Amino acid sequence: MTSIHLSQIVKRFGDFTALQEMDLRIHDGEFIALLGPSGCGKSTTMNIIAGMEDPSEGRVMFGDRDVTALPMQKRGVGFVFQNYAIFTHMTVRENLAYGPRMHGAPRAEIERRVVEMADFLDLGAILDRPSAGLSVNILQRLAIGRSAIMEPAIFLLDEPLSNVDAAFRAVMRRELKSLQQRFEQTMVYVTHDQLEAMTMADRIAVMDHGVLQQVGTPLEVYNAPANLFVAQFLGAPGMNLLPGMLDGDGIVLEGGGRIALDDREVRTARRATGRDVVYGFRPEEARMGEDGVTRPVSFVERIGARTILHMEGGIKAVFENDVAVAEGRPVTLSPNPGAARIFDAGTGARLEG
Amino acid sequence: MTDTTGRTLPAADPAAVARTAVRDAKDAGGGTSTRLGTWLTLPAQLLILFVAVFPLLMQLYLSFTDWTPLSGRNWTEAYTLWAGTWNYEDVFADDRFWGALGRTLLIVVVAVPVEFLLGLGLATLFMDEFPGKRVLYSIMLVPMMIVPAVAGYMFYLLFQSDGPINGLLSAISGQDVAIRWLTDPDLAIVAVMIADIWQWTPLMFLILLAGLLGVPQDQLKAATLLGAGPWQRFRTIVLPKIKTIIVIALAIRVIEIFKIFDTLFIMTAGGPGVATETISVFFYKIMTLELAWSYVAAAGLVVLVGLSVVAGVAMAFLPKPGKRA
Amino acid sequence: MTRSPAFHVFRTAALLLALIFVLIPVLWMVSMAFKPIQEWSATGDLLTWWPRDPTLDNFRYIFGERTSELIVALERTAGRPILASLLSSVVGTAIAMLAGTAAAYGLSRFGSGRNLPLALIQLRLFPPLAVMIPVMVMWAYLDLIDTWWGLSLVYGIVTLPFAFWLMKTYFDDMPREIEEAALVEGCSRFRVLTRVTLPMMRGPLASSALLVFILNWSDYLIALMLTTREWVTIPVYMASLSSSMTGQLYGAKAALGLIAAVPPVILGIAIQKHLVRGLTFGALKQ
Amino acid sequence: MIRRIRSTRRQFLRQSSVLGAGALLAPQFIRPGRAWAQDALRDGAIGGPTGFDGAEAYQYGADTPEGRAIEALKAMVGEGNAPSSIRLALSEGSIGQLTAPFPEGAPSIKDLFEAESGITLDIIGVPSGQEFTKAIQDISTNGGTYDVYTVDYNRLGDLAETGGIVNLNDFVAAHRPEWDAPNGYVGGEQGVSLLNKYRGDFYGISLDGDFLTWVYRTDLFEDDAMDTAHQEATGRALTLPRTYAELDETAQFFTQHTDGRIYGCTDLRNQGWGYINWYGRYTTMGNPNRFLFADDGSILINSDAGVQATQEYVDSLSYHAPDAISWSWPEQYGSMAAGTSAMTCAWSNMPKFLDNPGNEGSQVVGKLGSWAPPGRVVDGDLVSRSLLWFSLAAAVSEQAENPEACYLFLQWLGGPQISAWMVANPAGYFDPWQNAHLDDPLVRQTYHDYHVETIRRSIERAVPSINYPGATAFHNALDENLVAALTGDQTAAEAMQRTEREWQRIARRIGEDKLQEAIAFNNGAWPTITDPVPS
Repeated sequence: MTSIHLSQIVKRFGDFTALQEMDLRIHDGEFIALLGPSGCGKSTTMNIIAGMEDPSEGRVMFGDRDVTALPMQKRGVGFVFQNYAIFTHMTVRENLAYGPRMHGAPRAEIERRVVEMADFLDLGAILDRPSAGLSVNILQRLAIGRSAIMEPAIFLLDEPLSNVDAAFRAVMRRELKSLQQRFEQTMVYVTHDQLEAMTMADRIAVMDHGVLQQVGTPLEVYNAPANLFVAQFLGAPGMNLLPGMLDGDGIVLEGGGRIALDDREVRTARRATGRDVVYGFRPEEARMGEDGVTRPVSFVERIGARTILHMEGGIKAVFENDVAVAEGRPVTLSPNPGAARIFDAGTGARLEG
Repeated sequence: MTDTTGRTLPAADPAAVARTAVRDAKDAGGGTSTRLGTWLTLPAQLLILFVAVFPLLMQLYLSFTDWTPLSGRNWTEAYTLWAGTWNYEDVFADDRFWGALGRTLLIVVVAVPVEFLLGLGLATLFMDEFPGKRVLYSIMLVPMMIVPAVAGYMFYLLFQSDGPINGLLSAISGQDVAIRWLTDPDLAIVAVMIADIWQWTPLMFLILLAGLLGVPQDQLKAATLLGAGPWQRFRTIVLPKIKTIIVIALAIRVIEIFKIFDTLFIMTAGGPGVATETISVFFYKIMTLELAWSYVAAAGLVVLVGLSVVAGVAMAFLPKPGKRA
Repeated sequence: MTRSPAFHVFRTAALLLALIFVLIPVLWMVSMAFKPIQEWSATGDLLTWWPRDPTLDNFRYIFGERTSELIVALERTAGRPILASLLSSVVGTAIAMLAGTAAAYGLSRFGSGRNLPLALIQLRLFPPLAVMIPVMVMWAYLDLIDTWWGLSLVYGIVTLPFAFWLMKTYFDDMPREIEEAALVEGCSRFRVLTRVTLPMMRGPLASSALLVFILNWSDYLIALMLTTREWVTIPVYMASLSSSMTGQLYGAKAALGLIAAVPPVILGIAIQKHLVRGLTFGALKQ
Repeated sequence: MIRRIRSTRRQFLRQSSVLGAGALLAPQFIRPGRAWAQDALRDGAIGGPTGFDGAEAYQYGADTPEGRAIEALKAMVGEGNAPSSIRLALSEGSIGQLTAPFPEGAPSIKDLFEAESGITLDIIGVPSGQEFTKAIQDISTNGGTYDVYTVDYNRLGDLAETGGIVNLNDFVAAHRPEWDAPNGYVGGEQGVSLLNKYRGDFYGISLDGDFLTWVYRTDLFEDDAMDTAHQEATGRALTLPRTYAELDETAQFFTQHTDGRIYGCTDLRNQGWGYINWYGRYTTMGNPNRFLFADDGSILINSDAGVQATQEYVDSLSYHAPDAISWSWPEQYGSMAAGTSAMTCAWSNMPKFLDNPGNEGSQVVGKLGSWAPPGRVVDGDLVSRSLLWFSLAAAVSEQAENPEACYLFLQWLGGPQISAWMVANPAGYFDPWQNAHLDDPLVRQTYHDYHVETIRRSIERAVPSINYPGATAFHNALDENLVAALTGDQTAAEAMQRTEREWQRIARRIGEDKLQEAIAFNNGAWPTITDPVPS
């Protein structure tokens, strides 16, 4: 177990800057998810931790050790690849034994560790099966086991579920989380799927365009997004964001209408650098009411347990039960008290009171 | 690489279902596909029949006779010179044949591994990015494009004892180098091998590069992270992955070395003495100088049978038809 | 991945050595092609890597000009052999590729012709010299000696194994789903082959064809045996470039060799991007 | 040491191209004359070249071999029996000899023949060294590509055995080529038999006379200081070697005395040619001859005589250039031209090329001499032998549309006057083989008087190389084993043993009966002339 500190990491590929001054601390035994759309720099970050890429600037610390110049094979990290990178020409046993074998462990010890790991991961029955053609959940376990057998201080997982059928992901997620809890290792998990991040991670690091946007627990980043990007990226659907102009104790919305703010909110909004702000609220934190945002309904999505209203201007609302609305007719949404998040339209940052 | 996932989950592979359905439908529909298959393979079958089966039978026939052009008879009357297994007995008792075979094998066991290692080394270097890679890649393939006959003349000139190679060696060593490349029996075969290595390493390089490019990078990285050094990675990951392609590349070269002729003949004509006489040169000499054609027919069949065994072994390493992964 | 400076030095050195090894004979050929007759067999100080007195005489000579007092002008110029080589190699390649591709497809998709893989390997195994006797007899009987079509036919057959094996591995590799999708939509098998499969196989076809072409283009023995005059190919013609006065006409041979390298090089450049992927022989399915 | 040898070799090679320049320079006394015209024939002549001074010597009357041939052809053309063309296979390098006009103003041989006979001469080039292969191919596949094959004379036997070439006896009887006339082949009937006959029948028409002759440097042999040194070294005056023992001794002397600046003797030792010297050493092991095969077909070389000849042959490499095994004639001629050889054994054209004021590259103009081949004393006589080696001869294909027309063309080409004209043409390597050539002023001038006499003596003492079926195979086996002995891969005894073994195998394939008859004929053509032992 080890903590990781990425200190002022910059990574450039030619003219392209993949990472900008990234600073991130990952605690001992923490399961952290690097979350972001593709191309946001999360894989680069992971590769830098693993040592597959060298940072252009900055340092990588494992605990107190500076490992920036340490080649990947010496960093002692376990890495689970997107496609698991199982050695398809070997059996399950040979895959598990690979690490200890490369480190020259005695045969008996290898055998003992392999059996131990296989029992732990419930792979005992298929130890001598060729690894090509195994089902994905077994491949995932095998991939983890193959790394875990080396007892790495850090585990890195690169979108391991992206090739898995949607129906199967829940199973895999559960399995992965329970594995992590049993291993108690520091895990860095790269994903573009917020559901994976929210359900498994202790903390989420949201990234976009090579910039670390926010780090926090799943609820923190969900409830208190640091900026417009995080607000929109997290949640399904994402937060409603309405640009407008601060006008006394309310906000005049661009698309029409005015929203009244309470005192605290007004104080918060006044911190904005100009008068342009963005008013945001979660689709699930609103009810139909008198005051608020009025827009015509473009269509209604009824998915059994929940009903999603899609309104013009990209505004959405989620209700726990069915609501009687007709498409094309205007509806007024009133955000719940305290649900409002106000962002500075100029900087994109959320304003806090 | 990605196709391993999901394959065992039937529901995840609707294409497989469709495939089976289509195949069943087509086969049930009067075997049109089989008929098309027969038509498609027909030209190749005819060509084989035309220029392989017939000559082979004729060859077999001649090999049991003592026919030569000197007999003054048409080959169809060769049976009048029936010799039974005489030619075969001769082949097995002929030092020169075995000597030529031995030299051919010597070239195989020396030149082919060198070509393989050079090709593999080069291909490994070409897996990395470096400046000038594309240009260098094209240049590396040039020897394949040179007609072997002209390569033979150039090597003949290069290897003269007062020729450019010795000149170059003199310049490097500062001494007067006068190695008798082509007139010293031991060196002549080395010179011949160098020419072969020059001409054919590019093909080896090309095939092995194709093989290396197909090795999944993730598995290599995974191996590295698990502590495998370069050599261990090569041995445990790369080698097993490109095993088949190596077998094919080696088999191609071994087969082609049994035909090595143009370059070698122009450089040394099999000499000095018989120091560089390979099986092809031996056949050529027997055929054009001794005119013992029925003997060549028998010896050719012996070589063919021997090589067929080798090829059979090599084919055992190849993926079986229809079986995937 | 990080590479140490020592590795860079090693790589540069290794590539440089390879470059030198590859280029020496090529350079010598190019240089020889532009050397005047006096420099052909020069030695010692007169032996230079670049012609001291470069000339186009060797090229003019092989196209029929009298360029030196020492050698009589050629009766037969290189033009005809170049044509013969082009014609027989191209047609031979076409035969091998057509028959090979069709057979490979037939075997890969319908399992027809299960004898072909081994039969074709054996065909390639056969020492050409040993089999030339029957072929010569047959060709003479069929009046195919010294014809471009007769030579093309033999070329097509001896390189058929290469075409077949290469194409078979591509077909084995190619996902059937695409073809089957087209079949479901009601295309006939043949249409699928010509409209769907072959267009997808453009790269493999090109790289296989190049390899086959190079093999045909390089041939010396077969042409030596099967041509006499009208359709003598470049390598055979090259062997005849000697004179009673000066022995082998190395400069003329080199000039012809340089010309002979042009078609494969052009083809090679044209399909360079397919070349590497084209040679996996289907061995990388894992 | 190495540097010195390399520098001399460099000189040779520089010479080797200059040698060609000399070869093409027309002898200085030939001046361009009138343009070629058929009406310019001398009185009584019905054909022949015109258009240069001295052309009359090559014009022929009606009752000459050429005249009869051309008249018969014309008659054939008149009757409509003649082929429209005759297809002649000829080594690529020597086509020029028939197609290049010589001297200036003259027609080419091809043009002359076509003009006189009305038949097209279609010359098909064959790569050098492929002449025989191409002929065999054409015969065994019934290819019918050529009407006339041109091959080394000693392969006529092979061709005859295939049944692919025409027995010319009837044509010879009908058209009387008069090859054994006084101005005909040197050696008369025996010469004709050697060159044109196989097993007593006519199968070929010789176009060449490749008799090996010995050439030396007169300035070195007449040098008093050399003589003194030679006496000191050998106890013998410096004279032309009459025996191989003397040859080796004197050659060794030159190489050692000059510290390798001048090689004692530079006869060829490379593959394909080297065994010429071995032949000379071996055949003189008996009186009058030492045969390769006995008349009963048994092999004689694996014997003390064979091993001794081989051992001498290997030992004598010590006075040769270090690279001698790879030296071919360009290096050999070049070395002589550069003045770095004291003696050599070459084709009869060497003085023509090197003792030629027109050859600016030659250091030895006016310094060459030649002498009859060395030999050895056996049973009180000096036996010395030259060798007929290579020498192109033409044969008519069985597949020819009109074999007689082909024969007539060859009778014309090989007739004394036309062939003398051809031999005088320096564009090729056809050397004299008829008295008519040796007596021809033009030939005598180019070949030099001193050398013409040597040629005559050499021809008289020339043994045929193997010319029975399997000739090529026999020679090849001998050649390879001798080279292996030279390179030290095997001992002289082993070389003879292996050669015998391979010869036995070849003989069995060819058929011992057939072979025995041919051997007997070949042995019968060997010269019996011996010389008195020098005092």
